[in-house]
Amino acid sequence: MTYLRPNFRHPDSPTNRLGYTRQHYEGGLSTLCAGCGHDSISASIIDACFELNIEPHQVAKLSGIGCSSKTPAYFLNGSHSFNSVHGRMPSVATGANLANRDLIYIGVSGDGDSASIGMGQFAHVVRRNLNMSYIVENNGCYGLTKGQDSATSDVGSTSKKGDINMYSPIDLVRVAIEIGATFVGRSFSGDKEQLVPLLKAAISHRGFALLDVVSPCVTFNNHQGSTKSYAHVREMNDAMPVDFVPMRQEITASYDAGTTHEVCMHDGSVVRLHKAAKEYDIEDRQSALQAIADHSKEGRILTGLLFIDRDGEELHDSLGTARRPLNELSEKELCPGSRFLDSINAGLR
Amino acid sequence: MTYLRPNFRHPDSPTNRLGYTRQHYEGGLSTLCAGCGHDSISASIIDACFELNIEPHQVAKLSGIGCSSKTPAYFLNGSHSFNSVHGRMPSVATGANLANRDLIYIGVSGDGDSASIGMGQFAHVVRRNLNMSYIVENNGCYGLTKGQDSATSDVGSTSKKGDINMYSPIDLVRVAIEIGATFVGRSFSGDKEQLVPLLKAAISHRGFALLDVVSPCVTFNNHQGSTKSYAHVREMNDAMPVDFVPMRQEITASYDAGTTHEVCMHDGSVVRLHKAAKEYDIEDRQSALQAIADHSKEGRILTGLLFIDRDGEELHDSLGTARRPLNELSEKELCPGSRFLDSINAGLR
Amino acid sequence: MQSKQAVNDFVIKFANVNGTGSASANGMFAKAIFRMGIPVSPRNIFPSNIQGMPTWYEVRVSEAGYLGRRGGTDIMVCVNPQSMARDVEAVDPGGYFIYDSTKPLDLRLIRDDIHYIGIPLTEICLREYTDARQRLLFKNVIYVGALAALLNIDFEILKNLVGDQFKGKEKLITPNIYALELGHQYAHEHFTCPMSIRLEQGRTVAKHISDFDQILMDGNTAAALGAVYAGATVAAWYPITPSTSVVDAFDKYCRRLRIDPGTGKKNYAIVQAEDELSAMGMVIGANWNGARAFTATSGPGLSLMGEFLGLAYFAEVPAVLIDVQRAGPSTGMPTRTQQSDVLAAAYASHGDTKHVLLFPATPAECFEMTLQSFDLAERLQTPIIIMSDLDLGMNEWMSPPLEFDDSHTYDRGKVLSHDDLEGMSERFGRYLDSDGDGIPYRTYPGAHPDKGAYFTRGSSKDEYAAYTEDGQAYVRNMDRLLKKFETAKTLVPEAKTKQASKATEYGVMFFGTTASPSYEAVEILEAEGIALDTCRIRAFPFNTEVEEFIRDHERIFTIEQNRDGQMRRLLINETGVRAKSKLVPVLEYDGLPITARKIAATMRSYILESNVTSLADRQPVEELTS
Amino acid sequence: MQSKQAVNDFVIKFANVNGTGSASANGMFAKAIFRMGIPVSPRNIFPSNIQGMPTWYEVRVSEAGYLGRRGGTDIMVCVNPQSMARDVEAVDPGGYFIYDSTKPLDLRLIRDDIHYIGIPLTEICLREYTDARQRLLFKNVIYVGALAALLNIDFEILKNLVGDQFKGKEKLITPNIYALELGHQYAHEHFTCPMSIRLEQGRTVAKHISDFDQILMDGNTAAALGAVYAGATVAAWYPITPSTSVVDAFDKYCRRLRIDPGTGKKNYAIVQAEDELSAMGMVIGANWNGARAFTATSGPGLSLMGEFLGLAYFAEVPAVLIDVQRAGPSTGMPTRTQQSDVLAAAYASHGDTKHVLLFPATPAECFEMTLQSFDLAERLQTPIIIMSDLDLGMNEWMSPPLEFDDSHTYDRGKVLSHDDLEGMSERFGRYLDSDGDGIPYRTYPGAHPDKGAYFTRGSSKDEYAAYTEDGQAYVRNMDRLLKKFETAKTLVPEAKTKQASKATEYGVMFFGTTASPSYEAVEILEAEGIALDTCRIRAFPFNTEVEEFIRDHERIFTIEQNRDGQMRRLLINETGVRAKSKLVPVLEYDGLPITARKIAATMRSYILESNVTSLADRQPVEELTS
Ligand SMILES: Cc1ncc(C[n+]2csc(CCOP(=O)(O)OP(=O)(O)O)c2C)c(N)n1
Ligand SMILES: Cc1ncc(C[n+]2csc(CCOP(=O)(O)OP(=O)(O)O)c2C)c(N)n1
Ligand code: SF4
Ligand code: SF4
Ligand SMILES: [Mg+2]
Ligand SMILES: [Mg+2]
Repeated sequence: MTYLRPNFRHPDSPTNRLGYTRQHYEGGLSTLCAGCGHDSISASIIDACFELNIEPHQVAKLSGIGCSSKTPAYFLNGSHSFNSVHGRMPSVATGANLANRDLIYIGVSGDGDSASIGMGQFAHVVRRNLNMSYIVENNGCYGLTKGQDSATSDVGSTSKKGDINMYSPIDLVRVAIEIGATFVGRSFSGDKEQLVPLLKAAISHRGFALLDVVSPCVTFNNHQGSTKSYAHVREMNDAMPVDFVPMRQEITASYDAGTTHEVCMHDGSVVRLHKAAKEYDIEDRQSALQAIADHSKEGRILTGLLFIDRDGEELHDSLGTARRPLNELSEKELCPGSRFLDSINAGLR
Repeated sequence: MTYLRPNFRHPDSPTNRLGYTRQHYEGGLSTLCAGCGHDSISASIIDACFELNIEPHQVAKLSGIGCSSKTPAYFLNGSHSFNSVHGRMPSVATGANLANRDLIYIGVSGDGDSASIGMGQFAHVVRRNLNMSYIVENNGCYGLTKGQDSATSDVGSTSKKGDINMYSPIDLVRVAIEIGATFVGRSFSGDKEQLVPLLKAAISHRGFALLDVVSPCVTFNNHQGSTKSYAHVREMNDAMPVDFVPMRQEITASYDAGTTHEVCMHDGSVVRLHKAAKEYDIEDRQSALQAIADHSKEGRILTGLLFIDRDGEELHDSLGTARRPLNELSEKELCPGSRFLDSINAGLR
Repeated sequence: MQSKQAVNDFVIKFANVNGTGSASANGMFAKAIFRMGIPVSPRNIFPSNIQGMPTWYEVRVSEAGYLGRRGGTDIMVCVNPQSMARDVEAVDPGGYFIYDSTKPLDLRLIRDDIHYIGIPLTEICLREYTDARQRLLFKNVIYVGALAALLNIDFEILKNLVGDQFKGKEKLITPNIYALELGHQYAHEHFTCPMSIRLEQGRTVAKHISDFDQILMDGNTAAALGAVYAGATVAAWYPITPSTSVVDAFDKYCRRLRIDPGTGKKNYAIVQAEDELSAMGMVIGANWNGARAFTATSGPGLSLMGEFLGLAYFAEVPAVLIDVQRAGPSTGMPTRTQQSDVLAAAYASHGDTKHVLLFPATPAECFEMTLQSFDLAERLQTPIIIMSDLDLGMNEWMSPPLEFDDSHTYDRGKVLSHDDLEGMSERFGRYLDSDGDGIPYRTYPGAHPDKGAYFTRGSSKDEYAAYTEDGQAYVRNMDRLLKKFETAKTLVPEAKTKQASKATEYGVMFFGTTASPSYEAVEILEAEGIALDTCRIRAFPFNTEVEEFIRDHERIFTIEQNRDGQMRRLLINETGVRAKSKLVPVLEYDGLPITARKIAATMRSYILESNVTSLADRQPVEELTS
Repeated sequence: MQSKQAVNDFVIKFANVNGTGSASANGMFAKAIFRMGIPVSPRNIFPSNIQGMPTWYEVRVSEAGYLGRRGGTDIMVCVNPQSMARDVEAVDPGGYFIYDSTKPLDLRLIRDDIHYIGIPLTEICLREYTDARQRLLFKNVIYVGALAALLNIDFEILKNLVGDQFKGKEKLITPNIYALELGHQYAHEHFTCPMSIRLEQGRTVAKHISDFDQILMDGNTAAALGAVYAGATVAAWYPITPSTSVVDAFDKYCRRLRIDPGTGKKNYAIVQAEDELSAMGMVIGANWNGARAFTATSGPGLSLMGEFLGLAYFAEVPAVLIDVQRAGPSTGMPTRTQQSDVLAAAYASHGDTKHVLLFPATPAECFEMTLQSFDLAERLQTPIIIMSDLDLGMNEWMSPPLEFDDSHTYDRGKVLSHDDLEGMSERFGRYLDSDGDGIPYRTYPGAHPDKGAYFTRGSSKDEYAAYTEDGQAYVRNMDRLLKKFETAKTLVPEAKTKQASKATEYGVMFFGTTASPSYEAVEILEAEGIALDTCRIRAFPFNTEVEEFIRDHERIFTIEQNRDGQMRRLLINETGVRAKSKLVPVLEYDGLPITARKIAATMRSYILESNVTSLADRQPVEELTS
């Protein structure tokens, strides 16, 4: 059960260009465990949408099943939401997007939901470059079923029971880059500074944007020996800082070209990466894979915007669908009428 | 319906160490289209098993659904075979292997069977490093359902209808290397010289051995514009020669160490790669991915043994199962008997 | 030996090798008879294989206009050595066996009760053509030419058909006509034409066909057209025989009708999903978002869609699924027909679920019911499953022309628009039963800035779509879903019942492709003085006609193409009347469409027996069922 | 106000917040009563959530030994402010409301027909403990201590339980006992103990329990033990509530029993699959290869396993599936109980399929039936589905001790060994019905160098496992499968029937967890002079007892925990007798186990009415069903 927050609003709480306060982007009260990484991600999504001046009703939220997949109930109350079945959110999102290409699609999934039961659908939604933001709240375990290892659990990571995982992990980030994703980032639920701009960039990206966000499960996978614990991730996180400059806002402070690298997105907004971060060409798949591998060899976790292909064709481009949403077409436009049927009949005589 | 061949046998047809002729390794008469690449692969499997002196009944054949998945009926009549359901062979193979680790498991699948409906199970059988040879007979289309594009179809490849594929392909070889496969090769149904030794190596490998064999569909995907046609593959194939020297056979002809590179397999047999081929370290995942990428950038297809990890743990190692096959354990060994049950009851009072 | 005499009433069968181009030649043969104004019903009996295996093409010619299988074979045209032995056996006494006489016939294949007509097809081809492919292809055309002479087919019609067939490839016309003539000539020179079984044009038109304004088309194409006319804009599917041609046809028509002339952009989207789970997920997502979306599949796909069908039922999302049934279980016989998904579809998914099923019996109904299914899906906010089958979907059927009433308007169901929401004072309750029909109101995502947003989920919810584990809220919701299913009874197509000429305690029930042979069987028995009322079921949930029909008869034969009498079970379960002791199963499940002869024979023997022992003492005899 | 008097016969309910450690304290409370020799049945009513949501723990104390839910609440122990309003309402008049009185009670929560007992739990904890976690945890232990005084629980027993619970963590024992004493003391100082509802040790033992040699255990653990004793070596699964603890327990016991002392290697394999499709695939592969393998799941998993179940049925591969049912459809209410997968399981998958189901009613039966299911699966070469549910699987039940006869030997079914094959002169036919029972012989891969190899497939095959599209071969195979299902009737556990003390035309049928409350309801009515015979169904296909029971009664109440009366439908369909007009559905589907009171009330009113209108004129009244 999700209670609504008391609708008290502080008189001078800041508003965005649409005149909405941050509160306007909130959802029901979370029923997750206190300290769950997922709640921090929900908060970041709220900030990102607030700052991007998005109309909540222009967003459709989709998820599978899991603690992570519950979170769409905890942000953007003003948006429609579809909490589907376990591991199959990508197909539901695909259908929804086909019906109306004009909405903003935010998918929330878990590592079990996407890398275990959902592996097949995940691979194929990437392949189709569906225009959506796909957020994996990655805690290396099945939270809602009480902590079993998921497919993203690292070799040698120990479960709460103390068992050591022996299977090589599926890194959704690498697989996505492999299969043709056009925007791939990794972040940490505890790093709002990086996560919020990344979310904004993902939402602004035209095509499939994957964000794999390490999000510790405080109840089942936050212990010593877990590579998905707050402590471990904080220690091992090699975070590449990310700035996001929305389209309309002209760039004020001039940066020394030497220290920053700017990626201009399809809609004109800009992702600014700091030199420190720009250690490889994030527009080349192989070097992205190489960089990720180099870090993980040292047991480090490289986070930030890891790869981007700015002009990949999204599904509607590949299909050549009309600009106008299919769900807006009227009977008049769709139904050929009896005249055509006569010609059909004629052809069959 | 598969007719059995007339049992005529040429008196002086050669026999292997077990005294069997090649005929002993054949199967029913193929019902595939004349010229189908899959039939050549079946022939190579027959050769490989004949030359490896395998006891047919020590082999279990598994497949999904498709023209490719029919082929187990066309080789090794002396083996048990399980033609399961579409895209789910990996799970059936996993169960079979768990029950009896002593058999040789040969899985045959298609690109649709493995990369489309089977993507999830494929990824996870790789991850578990199941001890089996997994052969994908890759024709870039759904043969049995009359030629629709599959997920391995290349961008820009045209279907027989003339439609151009717009989706980025899933390269099972890359995905497998990504997810932790321990033996990955690619070959061409038309290149017996390379395929047979590769098959022998795959079968001798301890762990999951993937062979992605491009195998043209003469009926639906062998036309101009298809990147899976005989003509195209012949032209674009960068084949790395492979020799396989079985364990027992000591290496006779001495090679100039400079021109060859030898990989010693777990069971003592040796895969010999020619210098020309050894353009990168096939025991390093990143460089394997790099090499494949470099070739495909030029539209070339790199074939041969692409990656090997000789001492990865196979599923039984990870699980720590006993040496003796589980299906051999007797009731005496398995059933705790009433005494133990009494202690259980006692604990519940 | 006396030879069978028949005019416009016989069964001819072609035995070919698949992948040798026989299909088009055979199709031309059937079409020619059709164009002569003589009722014809062709059936492809093909293997699950692409090339080189035996395949048959059975054509029934029936002046009376019977379109179901009759049973038996009067003429066998055998051009496949592989199956020759079987094929000779299959010919009825007095019938004809037409074969390639290039090689002399194996003596063991000689029967003294049938006629043999040898045509040296291979020899002629070797003489006439050099190219191997031509030799293969024209062989088929040549025997069609010969049959034209033997059966008295109007040769002009054949020639025109060649013309139609090769529109665009004109240079192929002459050689094909030449091949026809080769066969035609040979037959005329060597045999008395026409033979005792033959065609005659312009006789009284079939009593089942008011006037001969008929078309010849397959059910899958008709269903696809239905989807086009219903305004379906999204199709998500995964290839599987025998449903593949539904989406192929949808694609074909959309390319003609749905491309924006200005931009060249598509007003539709077809996605080949990675599997059936995904296909159904896409259909659900698209419908949820206000587009009309559908998928087509067969048995294995239906099984895989179970979880999603349960979600759509419980979350109340419209969806249209065309199940073109084939012989199960599991992979079964993929190229054989059956009606064996009835229970699996009606009760698909775990938990308490029931699904609306439609049972088309003709291409025209495939069109109408698919058209209607989208209205039903959106009105009822639930999946609608159209239960077609391989026989109906992939074979060409004579059918009245497709009709569409231009005054038709879509029923998009209870959807609150921006303005509706704007005008609403009360709080929007997605799952409120405001109208007492069990059907709640929905909104599309993005409909309104601050009203109407709700949370769709497969878990338990209250009237306002809020997650709840409260037992009473759950029960209210489940009971409303039952009420909605009751409402469905008033919306789905009613059953078609027909009274016999005289009062009778016997009835027959059937659905889909068992209809034609059942009607024929009923007439066969009627001629013998045995009267049977008929009821053709067209939808589940069953509406009142069905219950009344069962109530009003003592014994009712239920004709089905499955082993377990699945429709009979559904009738027993889902009607309020006593049925079990009344419903006598008549089943065929060998993968071929049931024949009129079989149905008639089964009912006849049961009824004649019953005249001895009184009905009351008899239970439905399961043994009756083959 | 007069207060309820009760000795060893009452219902007490705890209202907690989940994830606060209340479960173990509450469990200790129930176990203590059990150890006093007083029949008890605890039930966890928990949310689908990990922490912070309301959760309840209902304990029924019944000297008579009734283990089903009775209905009503005599004592409510409420330590969750969130749910306090609801909880006050739930108390029966004359009952007790025990709460944390640290903060004064909201006046709106005061009823004048119940007693209030306030214990300042938070205050005590604040005073006694500094650590926040301790304050949270010991609060639970303190109220248990208080209840010991109020209800007259033997304090020594409680102390011993603490000892057992913290074996290994001894330093936790003293503080826990201290916490118990805090509560105990407080109650003694402030209230007259014991209160009017209380426990008394050593009274005559429950009439349903010959002697009090009982154990307290949950069904999932018992099922896991059954698998261990059956010699299952492979378990493949995917986590899902409420089935997860089956494999957890299997794992636990295997770690104890199946590790080779010498090598430390495992004589078993447990694989967490990527989903349920895969889990079932692994089970099929392992069984095909001669190992005993099983999986456990719940509704959504069952739906996903449909295609594979059809394969196993048609290809005839053994498989054991434990379906721990929860409230559907779709995600439904994952932590609530139901028996709503009956139809989905019986007819799982497309095409003509039927599956063998077992219905355990107690932990002892979970053990026995799981043990037996592997014999059945291998004997019948088909999937066996054990239909447990959340109530049985996850709650602790009093049960007679588990029994195992050491003379028991596994029935591995018809498997030809190397020597069998060696000795065979005739050709091996995998699907030959050599014994006339519909069950063919199988071989394991690798059995013999040149005999017995065959091709397993989901497509149509002949007796020698060769692929065929021949209709007759297909029909022979399908008919043999039916015959095999007939054979199954003779092998599955028979139904348990019980005659009332006097002859009656009324009967009651139930299965699984509806058994206990049904037996109780029957006794309630018996005391009122209403006689009912009972029949507990234990398996599908139904054996003769079931048919006879239906034949021999005019009206039979079918007690089920689902909306659609699924077992009733299955009975109507799958028995040869008239049933529809006889079977009166009594349904509960709000997710909580049906209560004896509800069953009794429903049957009573129906029967009393019937005494007015004669039965003959009455149809089963669906409205009876809540
Ligand atoms: C078909 C199906 N199988 C299993 C389940 C049970 N289940 C619910 S959530 C979940 C795993 C969730 O893990 P993840 O996606 O990582 O989410 P998290 O809870 O960790 O955020 C499982 C197995 C289900 N709901 N449906
Ligand atoms: C669940 C299910 N869906 C669809 C099908 C139909 N089908 C049979 S084979 C096949 C694709 C085969 O393609 P591939 O695996 O590449 O094998 P190929 O025929 O190309 O060798 C499909 C879709 C099926 N048998 N089962
Ligand atoms: S169980 Fe883990 S993932 Fe789930 S809510 Fe709690 S902390 Fe978060
Ligand atoms: S259709 Fe293609 S894949 Fe299938 S048998 Fe023919 S050539 Fe081979
Ligand atoms: Mg997780
Ligand atoms: Mg293929």
